[in-house]
Amino acid sequence: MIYLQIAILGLVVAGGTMVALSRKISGQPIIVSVFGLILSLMFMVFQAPDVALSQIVVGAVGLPLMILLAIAKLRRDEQMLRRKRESDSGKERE
Amino acid sequence: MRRSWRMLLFFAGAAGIVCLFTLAAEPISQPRDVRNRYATAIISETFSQRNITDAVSAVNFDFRGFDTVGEEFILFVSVLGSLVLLRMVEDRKGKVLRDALEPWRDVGPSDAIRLWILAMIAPKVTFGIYIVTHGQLTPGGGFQGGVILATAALILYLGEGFTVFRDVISHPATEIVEGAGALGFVVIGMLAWVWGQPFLTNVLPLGKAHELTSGGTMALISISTGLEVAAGFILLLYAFLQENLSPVEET
Amino acid sequence: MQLAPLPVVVPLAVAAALAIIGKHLHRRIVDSISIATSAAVVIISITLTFQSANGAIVYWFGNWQPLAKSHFPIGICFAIDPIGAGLSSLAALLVLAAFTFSWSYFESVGALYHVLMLVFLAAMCGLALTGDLFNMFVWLEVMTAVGVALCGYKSEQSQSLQGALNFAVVNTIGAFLSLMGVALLYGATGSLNLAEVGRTLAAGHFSQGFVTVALLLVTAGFLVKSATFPFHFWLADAHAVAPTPVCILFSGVMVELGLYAIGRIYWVVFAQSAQPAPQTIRDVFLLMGSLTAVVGALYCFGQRHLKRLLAFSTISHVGIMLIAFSLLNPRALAGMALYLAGHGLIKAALFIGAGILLHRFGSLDEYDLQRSIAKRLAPIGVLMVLGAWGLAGLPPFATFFGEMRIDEIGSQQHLTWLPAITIFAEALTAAAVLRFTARVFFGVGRQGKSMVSAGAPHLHTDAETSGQHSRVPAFMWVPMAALIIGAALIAVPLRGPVETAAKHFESAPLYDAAVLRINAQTAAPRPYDRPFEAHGESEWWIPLLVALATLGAAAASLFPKSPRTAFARPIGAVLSKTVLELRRFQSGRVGDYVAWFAFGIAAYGSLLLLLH
Amino acid sequence: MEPALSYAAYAAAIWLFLIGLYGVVKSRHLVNLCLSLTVVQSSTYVLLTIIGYRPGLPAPIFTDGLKPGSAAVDPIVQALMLTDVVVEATVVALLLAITIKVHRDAGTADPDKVDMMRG
Repeated sequence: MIYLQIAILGLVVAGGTMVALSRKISGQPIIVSVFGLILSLMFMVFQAPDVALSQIVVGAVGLPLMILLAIAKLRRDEQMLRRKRESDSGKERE
Repeated sequence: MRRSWRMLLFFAGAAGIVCLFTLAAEPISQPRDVRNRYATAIISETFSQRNITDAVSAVNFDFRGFDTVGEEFILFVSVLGSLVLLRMVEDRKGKVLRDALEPWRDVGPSDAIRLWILAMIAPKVTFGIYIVTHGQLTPGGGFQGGVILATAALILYLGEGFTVFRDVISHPATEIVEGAGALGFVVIGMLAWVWGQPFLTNVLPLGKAHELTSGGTMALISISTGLEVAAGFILLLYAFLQENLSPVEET
Repeated sequence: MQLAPLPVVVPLAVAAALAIIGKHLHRRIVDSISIATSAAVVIISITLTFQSANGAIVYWFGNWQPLAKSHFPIGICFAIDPIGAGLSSLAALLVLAAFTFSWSYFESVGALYHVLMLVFLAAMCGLALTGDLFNMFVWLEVMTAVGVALCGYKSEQSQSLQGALNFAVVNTIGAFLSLMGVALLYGATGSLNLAEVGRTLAAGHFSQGFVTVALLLVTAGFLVKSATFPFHFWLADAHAVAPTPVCILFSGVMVELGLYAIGRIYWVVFAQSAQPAPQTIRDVFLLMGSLTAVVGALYCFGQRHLKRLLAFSTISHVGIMLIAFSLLNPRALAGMALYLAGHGLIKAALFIGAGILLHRFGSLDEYDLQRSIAKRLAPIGVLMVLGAWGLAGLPPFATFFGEMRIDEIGSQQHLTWLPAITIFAEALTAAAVLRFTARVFFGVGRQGKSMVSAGAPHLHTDAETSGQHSRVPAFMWVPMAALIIGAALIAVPLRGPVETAAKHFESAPLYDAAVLRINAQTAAPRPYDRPFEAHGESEWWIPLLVALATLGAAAASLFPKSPRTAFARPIGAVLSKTVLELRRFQSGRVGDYVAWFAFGIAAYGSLLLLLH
Repeated sequence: MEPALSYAAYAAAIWLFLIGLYGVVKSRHLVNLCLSLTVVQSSTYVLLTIIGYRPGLPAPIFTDGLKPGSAAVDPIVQALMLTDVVVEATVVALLLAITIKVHRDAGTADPDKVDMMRG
């Protein structure tokens, strides 16, 4: 049991480090949901099934979904801005 | 401030924080017996006084129910704040909107897939309701069950797209449910006043252990929390989805 | 039925109800309900203040009394003493003022604004009244969430929400560190009740290192909330985006609640164990307070945007109050309470003044407004001058009586340099307000920029009301005048009671006895030594010097070229240089702020551990 | 072995707190920043979990097989975390909403480029 617990703590550390250090935005939702899954595993092996359930529904589903939607929105805004900038510079040239 | 300076400042601080935590390891390195007091007291009171089996739910909805009131209102205001920011307050009716994220945009889901997805909704809702109502018996309760209920709405979106999602989950109604969930908790707390007891006192019959009706007001609080959480997450989903709509370009 | 839970329960219930039906009600009905609710909370809180003067009121939620045999608390309680209840009265009063002010304000809002403000009120009262460590953390988090939501309120018009984001991130990180401190204390003592944790710590022979670090960690979130140097950066940014009524609450009472929580936690949980040594606490918090007061004042003087100017003045005054706390003396604490009450009322009035300017002229910029014709608002200008007078800690305002007590105890503890700090902070902040008022409301002073304001951000503030307004509605100026008058009137009647209340506040045995129903004698396992107690001489010359310095600084910045202000020119040059250097640190970048946070925690932690 | 687990978890908590802070300090995108904040928060979970954990004891749910009132893992810290997990998700949602808004107004989501508040 204890080896399993230490191994999962290691996974938590690795997962958290990945989330904090990853720079690529598009991969974020997946990393976050994996991290959420690891956290809920941790709660499971430390005898906290209530928290594990809470973490799995929020961390592995709810939160990544909102991140996904937010990123999609940011990307669309980005495109819109770029298009606007291009049309602005096009006008200036004229 | 230059970034290199910032990092220097941060690393100095981080090194200091590591030292501080090392010095504060006493509860970890030499745990004392006093640390068990609260847990022991709660575990024995849970049964002698409340007839329920999940001690965590007992702490959440009874012993420390007042904390949960506060936590629930954090959720409440965060959801309201997000709605304000994402301009959900405004009425956007009348505009023809196109879902930019439309799942199955090009092909359209086959009927088999749609059926399959929709068939998942009923069990999901049942499961959510089960988790909400069995909080005092098994792991679960309003918080977890509420999120599960909200994911049922997500499945609806995946299967049928935003328009159906919007029609089924009417935004004003969901907002009312959210407010009702928050109000419900407070009102159940006030119920104790009728019996001349302090706020949040568990005044209803406690029922028998291992039964759904055990725990008195706990089940009611769990349900109202479940409503609040489910409605809150659905509203967030709604708001973030709506951000990804764009007016149909006229051609 | 007891009144104790009502300051939290009533606003929460009304807020939730308004969230449901508010949309269908007329705006004026929603306004009236909100005003009535906050007025009710004012009355309840004041009643509680009087009731608790005879002994702390303890209210156990869910009727979970401490266990009969061991007196071990298993529920959450409100432990209400006059200081806590007084602070909750102040919070409710300012919410009432904010609601009254927004009667003719925010013309296009639904009920959401009212809902958020009422939850804010409940959270502030909860923090002021609670006797539970984790419950404190919960209300701290509610305050952050609702504060951020309110910052984003005018998001339709505001140009940048960067301020709200900085606010959220820095405060949340602080709260997490507090939570870690709570977790460690819980692991060590097995309780979350303030009184029980304090008793166990005092009896338990815990290592000095652990107790010291636990103190720092638990208070970290509150140090951030109270905008102590170097955790203060977020405050000015948040004020710049927050609507005026929200600024009233941020500056008038939210920041001060952070200080209150630090005081409460220190006196109930840590003072009895005498670890860290009171001397160490005094030195470190004195340093914190002095740095905060000086830095805040410098930034304040160098602003041209009124809300930002007032925000930095709040930081500076928080420093003075932190100095008062650090003296660890009931009389100084009484001074702090008076100062806090006076400052809260005056700062709220000044923010209403800012709101009036914004309502009339759509700007808060000193030089933009100078060109317009704010002169017609002379009565408001007079109120602003009175407010500056109060900020300077001059009679008859409550700040004066507070300041006198602080300086008196300071001189008794042979801190001869302390008046220099308070005079500097008060004179500079008051002079900044005076300078702004003279230039904008009375058209005094040279056109064009003064030296110190060089490089100050020229922020565009969006109008909070729509349309042209040719007059100031009574809903705006009446609360402003009432707050200023109140800040003067409360001083004399409060002087006596607040001293008794402060003595009780600093007595952990009394608190423990009330909460845990134990005998006061057995409550203190160790003799409780109250450090540094006696009465000293009044320092009557300090207010005089503050007044002179205020007038001098304001005149020198208004008429930089006049020969009569030549005396101030070298000082002015040094000041502007310092302000210019300091500006680099207020970068508006959240990464910098978090780096400062880490550094500040580490620095104060090492000081607490190394100074003996 | 028992202390080893506690120390490991404590070290993990400190590491997560600091790496999360590092992520916030270093971040060049507001979404990264919000997510680093969740890492900081997970450090409090690890700490609370280990503080409430009692090796060898079962979870505090006394359905079948477990005698009511017998010793179990600390239920209080679990209750504190349970609500926090759900609630903080909505706080992150609020931050993401602000991110969207900041990005729309400032045209960038790099926290170091949106600095209208200097001085």
